[in-house]
Amino acid sequence: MKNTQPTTADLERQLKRRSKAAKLEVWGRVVSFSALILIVAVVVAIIGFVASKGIATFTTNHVNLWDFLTGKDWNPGIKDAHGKPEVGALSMIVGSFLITILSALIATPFAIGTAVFMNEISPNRGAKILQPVTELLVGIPSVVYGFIGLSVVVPFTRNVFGGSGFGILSGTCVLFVMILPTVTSMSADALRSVPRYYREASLALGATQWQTIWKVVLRAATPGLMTAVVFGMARAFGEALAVQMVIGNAALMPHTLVDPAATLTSVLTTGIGNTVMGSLQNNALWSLALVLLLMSLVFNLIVRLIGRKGRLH
Amino acid sequence: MLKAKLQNKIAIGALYGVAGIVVLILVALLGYILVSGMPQLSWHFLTAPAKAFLKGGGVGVQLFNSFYLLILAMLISFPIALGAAIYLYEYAKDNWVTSVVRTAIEILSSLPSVVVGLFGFLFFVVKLKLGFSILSGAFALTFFNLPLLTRNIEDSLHTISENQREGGLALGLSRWETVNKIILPAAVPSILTGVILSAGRVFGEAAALIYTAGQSAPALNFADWNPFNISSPLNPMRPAETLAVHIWKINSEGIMPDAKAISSGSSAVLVIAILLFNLAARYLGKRLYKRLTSA
Amino acid sequence: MFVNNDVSKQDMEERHIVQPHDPDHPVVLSTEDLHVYYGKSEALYEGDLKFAQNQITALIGPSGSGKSTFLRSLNRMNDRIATVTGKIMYRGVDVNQPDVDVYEMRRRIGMVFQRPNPFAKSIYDNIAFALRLRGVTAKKDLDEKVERSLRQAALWDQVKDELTKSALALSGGQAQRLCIARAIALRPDILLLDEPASALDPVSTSQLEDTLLKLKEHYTIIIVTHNMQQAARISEYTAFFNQGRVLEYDTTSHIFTNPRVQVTSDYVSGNFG
Amino acid sequence: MTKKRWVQGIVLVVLVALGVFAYQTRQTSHAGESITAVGSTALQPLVEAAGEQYTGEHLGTFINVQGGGTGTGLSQIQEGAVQIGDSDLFATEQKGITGKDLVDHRVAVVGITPIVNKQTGVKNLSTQQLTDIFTGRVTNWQQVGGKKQPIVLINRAQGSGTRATFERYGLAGHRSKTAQEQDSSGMVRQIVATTPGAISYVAFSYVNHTVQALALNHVAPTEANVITNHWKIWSYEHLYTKGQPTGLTKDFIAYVQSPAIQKTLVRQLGYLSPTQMHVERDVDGQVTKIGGTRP
Repeated sequence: MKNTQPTTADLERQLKRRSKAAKLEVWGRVVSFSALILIVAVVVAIIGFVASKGIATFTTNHVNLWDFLTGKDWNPGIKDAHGKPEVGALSMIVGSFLITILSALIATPFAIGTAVFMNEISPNRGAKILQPVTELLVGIPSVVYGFIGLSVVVPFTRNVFGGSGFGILSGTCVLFVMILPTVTSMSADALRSVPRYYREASLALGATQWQTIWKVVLRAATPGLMTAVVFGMARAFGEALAVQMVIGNAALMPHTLVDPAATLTSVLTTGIGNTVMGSLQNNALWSLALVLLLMSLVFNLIVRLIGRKGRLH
Repeated sequence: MLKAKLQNKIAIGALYGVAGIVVLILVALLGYILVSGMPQLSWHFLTAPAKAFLKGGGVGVQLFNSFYLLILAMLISFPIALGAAIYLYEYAKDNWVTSVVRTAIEILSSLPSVVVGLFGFLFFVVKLKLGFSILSGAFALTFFNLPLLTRNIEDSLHTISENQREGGLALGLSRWETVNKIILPAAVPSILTGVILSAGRVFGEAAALIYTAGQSAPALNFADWNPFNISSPLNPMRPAETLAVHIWKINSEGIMPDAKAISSGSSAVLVIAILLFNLAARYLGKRLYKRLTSA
Repeated sequence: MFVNNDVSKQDMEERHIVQPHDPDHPVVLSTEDLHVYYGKSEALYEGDLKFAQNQITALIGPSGSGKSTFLRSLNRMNDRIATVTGKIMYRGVDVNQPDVDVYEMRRRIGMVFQRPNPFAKSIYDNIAFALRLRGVTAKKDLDEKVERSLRQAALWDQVKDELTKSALALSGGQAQRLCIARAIALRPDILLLDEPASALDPVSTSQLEDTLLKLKEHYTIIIVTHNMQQAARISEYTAFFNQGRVLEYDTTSHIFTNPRVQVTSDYVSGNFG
Repeated sequence: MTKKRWVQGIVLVVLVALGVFAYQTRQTSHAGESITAVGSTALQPLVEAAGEQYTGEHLGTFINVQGGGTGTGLSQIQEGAVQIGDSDLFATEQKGITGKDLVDHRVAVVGITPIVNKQTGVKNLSTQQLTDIFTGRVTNWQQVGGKKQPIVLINRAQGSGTRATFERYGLAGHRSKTAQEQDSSGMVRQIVATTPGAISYVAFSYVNHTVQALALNHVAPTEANVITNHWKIWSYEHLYTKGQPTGLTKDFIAYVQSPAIQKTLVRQLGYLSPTQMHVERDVDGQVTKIGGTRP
C-alpha cells in the first residue's frame, strides 16, 4: 500500500495551486478583520463625538482649561463676577476619585479573600454558590442598587454618622457592593492561572496552607489581582445611576464623608436631559464626559503597565 | 512550627469569615430584592400592560421587550465581537497598533452608558431616522456591549491550549478552519459565560435605552406576529420600554399610587428572569458543547 | 561529504556528516543552507540534511540544540514566529517558497507533537473531521479511512466499540496514537514527530515504538527524541544537534558505536547534557 | 452534508416565503401616519395617555411619546427632528433656545409647592423665610419656628422646569445655593419623606401623605388658589411645534386641548386646565385677568 508519488512537475503544480484552505484563510482574515474594523469605527465614532463636544467648551465657549480643572463652582448657566461662566469641575473630579478609591479600598480585601476561599480552600462550594450568584448580580440594574442604597444604606449612614445620609460614604457602600462581584471573579481568574506546582512545591517544603497562599500564590498572582482591582475602579468611576441616587449630587467640595457631594457621572446624567444641545451648559457636561474618557484611558494604561510588569516577572 | 500552625488556623478561619460575609452580603441583596418583590408577583402582573397613572398595571409588555431587545442586540453584537476577537487573538501581530486598538475598545467599556445612549440618540434615532425603536436600542446596546463581549471572547480563546491550534495546522487546515472547527467548539463553555455576563448587563441596562428604545411601551397585540404591523410584538421599529427602563421611570416620575410596589415587583421579575436566562443558557450551552465535541 | 579536517582534539573531528545514499531508499526531503531566526537571534545556523524514504531518522541533542526548531521548520510550522531562510527540497520542489501552498504541503508532511493533543471531539471525529474538510463526505469512505488509520496506529482494537466517546477520555499513550492516526488519515508522505513519547510511560512508549516501526513501511519518519535508547532502537539514521548546528549525521549504528565527534561521543555515552 | 444543505435550503425558502407573506398581509391601515413627541418627563404621562386614547379612536395613527427632558425636547423641536417638543418652560426661558419659529400650545397648568419632612414642625413660611432658607441664610428650622433641626436643601437639577419656576415665583427670582440635586420628582419626594429636616418642591400631583406641603404667606397650595393666582408658584405645560402644526400633529394637539382631555385626563393626572384659569401669565411674568370657567 505504498503511496504512489507524482512526478516532480506534477507535484510542483499541485503544491503551487491555491488550495481551498488557502482561500478560506483569506476569507476568514477578511471577515474577522472587517468585524474588528467595525468595532474600531464604533470606538472612534464615540470617542470623536465626545471629544468634539467636550472640547467645544474650551474652543467655542472660551472657557479656560485651567479654570475648568481647578474651579470649585459649577453653575454653567451663571456668570461669575468677571463675566465668566462658572464651570469649575474640581469638586466633581475629587468626588469621583474619593468614591472610587474608597470603594476599591474596601472591596479589595473582601474580593481577594473570597477569591482565595473559592480557589484554594473550598473550590467546590466556590463554584457551586459564589460563581452563579456573582453572575446574577452583574445583571441587576444599577437603578435597583441605587434603590436599595436609598432605602437601606442612606438611613443607616444617617443614623450612625449623622448628616443627611447622602454623601461619599453612602456612595462608597453602594459601589462596594456593585464592584465586589466583578473584582472577585477577576481575582479568582488570576489565582487560577497560578500553576499548581507552585503550591505543591511550597506545601512539599513543609509550608502551611496559609504560608503557601500568602507567600507563594498571592505573590505570583499579584499582577492579575492588581488588574482586577483597577478594573473594578474603572467600573466604579464610570457608574452613574446608582451613585447618583445616594451621593446627593451637590457640586460642592466634600469636607466630610457624610456631606452631599457629586461625581462626574452623577452631574452628567442628572443634567444632560435638561440642557439644550450646543449650549454652554450642554458642552460643559460633555467636557465632564471627556474627563471620564481620559480617566478610563489612564486606568487602562495602569492595567497594561501592571500586565507588562507581570510578564517580565 | 506551632506558631505557623496557629497562624494557619487563624488565617484560614479569617478567610472563611471573609467569604461568609461576602456571601451574606450578596444573598441579603438578592433576598431583599426577591422578598420585597414577591408579594407583587402574579399572573396578572406578569402579563398585563403598564398603566400610566392608575394602580394595577403590569409589566407584560416590558418583560417581552427586554427579552426581544436582548436577543436582537445579541444577534447583532455577537458575530461582530466574535470576528473581532478572532482577529485580535489569532491573526493580529503583537505590536503597538494592536495594543492601541485593544486600549480603545476597553476605554469604551468604562464610559457611562448615558453617553452611549445620547450618541445612539443623535446618530440612530435622529440622523439615521430609525426613530425611538427597538432597532435603535439594539444598536445602542451593541455599542455598549461590544467591548466587553470582545474582551470576554478573546479571553476564552486564550484558555484553549496552543497545542490544539498546532494540531489543526499540522493537518493542513487553515488557521480559520482551525479556529472555527476546533478552537471555538472547545471554547463554547467559557464563551458562554461571557455571553451570559454581558446579557445580564444588557438586560439591566437603562441609561443607554432611555434615549434610543424609548420609555413608552404601547400595548401589543400578542396575536399578531406579523413584524410589519405596528402593534405586533415582533415589529423592530416600535418604541419599546424595557423592564430596567420601567423601573427607572417609575422610580423617578411615577405617579401611579402603587409605584413602589410595581418597582419592587419589577426588580424581582428582573432578577428571576436573569436567573432563568442563565440556567437556560447554561443548559443549551452544555447541549451545544456535547453536540460539537462528540458524534 | 562535509568533512572538516581540522583534527585538533584527540583525532576527533569537529563535524562529521554522512548523508544517506541507499538506492532502495532514495532521498525524499533535504534541506540546504537552512537558517532559522527568532527575531534577531539565530536559533539554527546550518542544518543541511537529507532524509531517506521509508526510513526512520532520529534527531537527538541536548535541550535547546535546535532539533525541534529544525523539525518544525520542515513543514513550516514556524512560519508565524520565526524567519526561515534556505531551501527545503521535497521531492524536487522547494517548499520554503512563498508561492507554495502551506496547507497542501502540510497534508503531505504531517506532524505529531510532544504532548498528545486530541481535539475536544469524539474519537471518530478526531480523524474524520479533517477528511471531511478536504472533501471526503461519503459515510462509507470515512468509516473505511478511520478504521484503516486507527489500525495502522494500533489503536483500533482498543477503541472500535467506543468511537463516539470523547477523545479527551483516552489515556496518554492512546491519545498520542490517536494523534498519529489523525495525521496518517490524510495519507501524508512524511511524518514528523516531535518527542512523541516524552509524556508517556514506558509501556506506552514501547507500544508507540512498535507502531512507528510498522509505519515506516508506508511513511518516511523523522523523529526528535531525548531518549537515546529509543533512537538506537528504532532509527536507521541519527543526526546529533548541538548549539544550533548539526554536528554529526550518520547511520544510527555509527553514531552510537563509533561517534567521530567528541561532543557526540560525550552525549551518547551520557557524559553530557 | 448534502442532506444538510437541502434542509438549510428548505428552511431558507420557507423563511423568505413567510417574510413575503407577512409583508403582503400587513395591516396597511395600521402602518399609517405617526408623529413623535419628545421632552419633559413630567408631561410625558399626560401626552402618552392622551396619545393612547387618540390612536384608539383614530385607527391608522400612531403617537410616539418619549421623555428625555425639557432641554432635549426643545432642542429637538428647534432642529425639527420631532413633531412635538414637550416643555415645562416657555421656550425662551431655556438657555440656548431662540424660540424662533416655535409655536406654543399650552395644554395644562401645574402648581408647584414647597414640601418638607413631616418632623420639621413647620407648616407655613413667608416668601422671605423661604428665600432665606434656599439661599442659605437660615440653616435651622428653629429659626423659622420649627424644631431644632438643621435644614437639608434638596434641589431639582439645574435646567429643570420645576426648579426654574420655583426660583422665579417662590424665591422671588433668587437663585438657590448649591445643594443636593435630584433629577426627578419621585426621587425628591422620597428623599424629603425619609430625610429629617429636608425641604424641596414638587408639583401638586406628587404631594401625598408622606410629606408636608407648606403654605406660603398663609396661602395654601390648592388648585383654587392657583386658578386665582393667589398661589403664585405655577407654570404652564407646553407642547411646542415648529411652525404652525399641520395634519396629524394639528389634530392631536387640538385633541389634547379639547374638553375630552382637559376635563378628564388633565384633571386625573393632577393638572389644571388652562381654560379653568382666571388669569393668564406671559413669558415675562405679566399677569392678565381673563374669564375662566369653573371646574
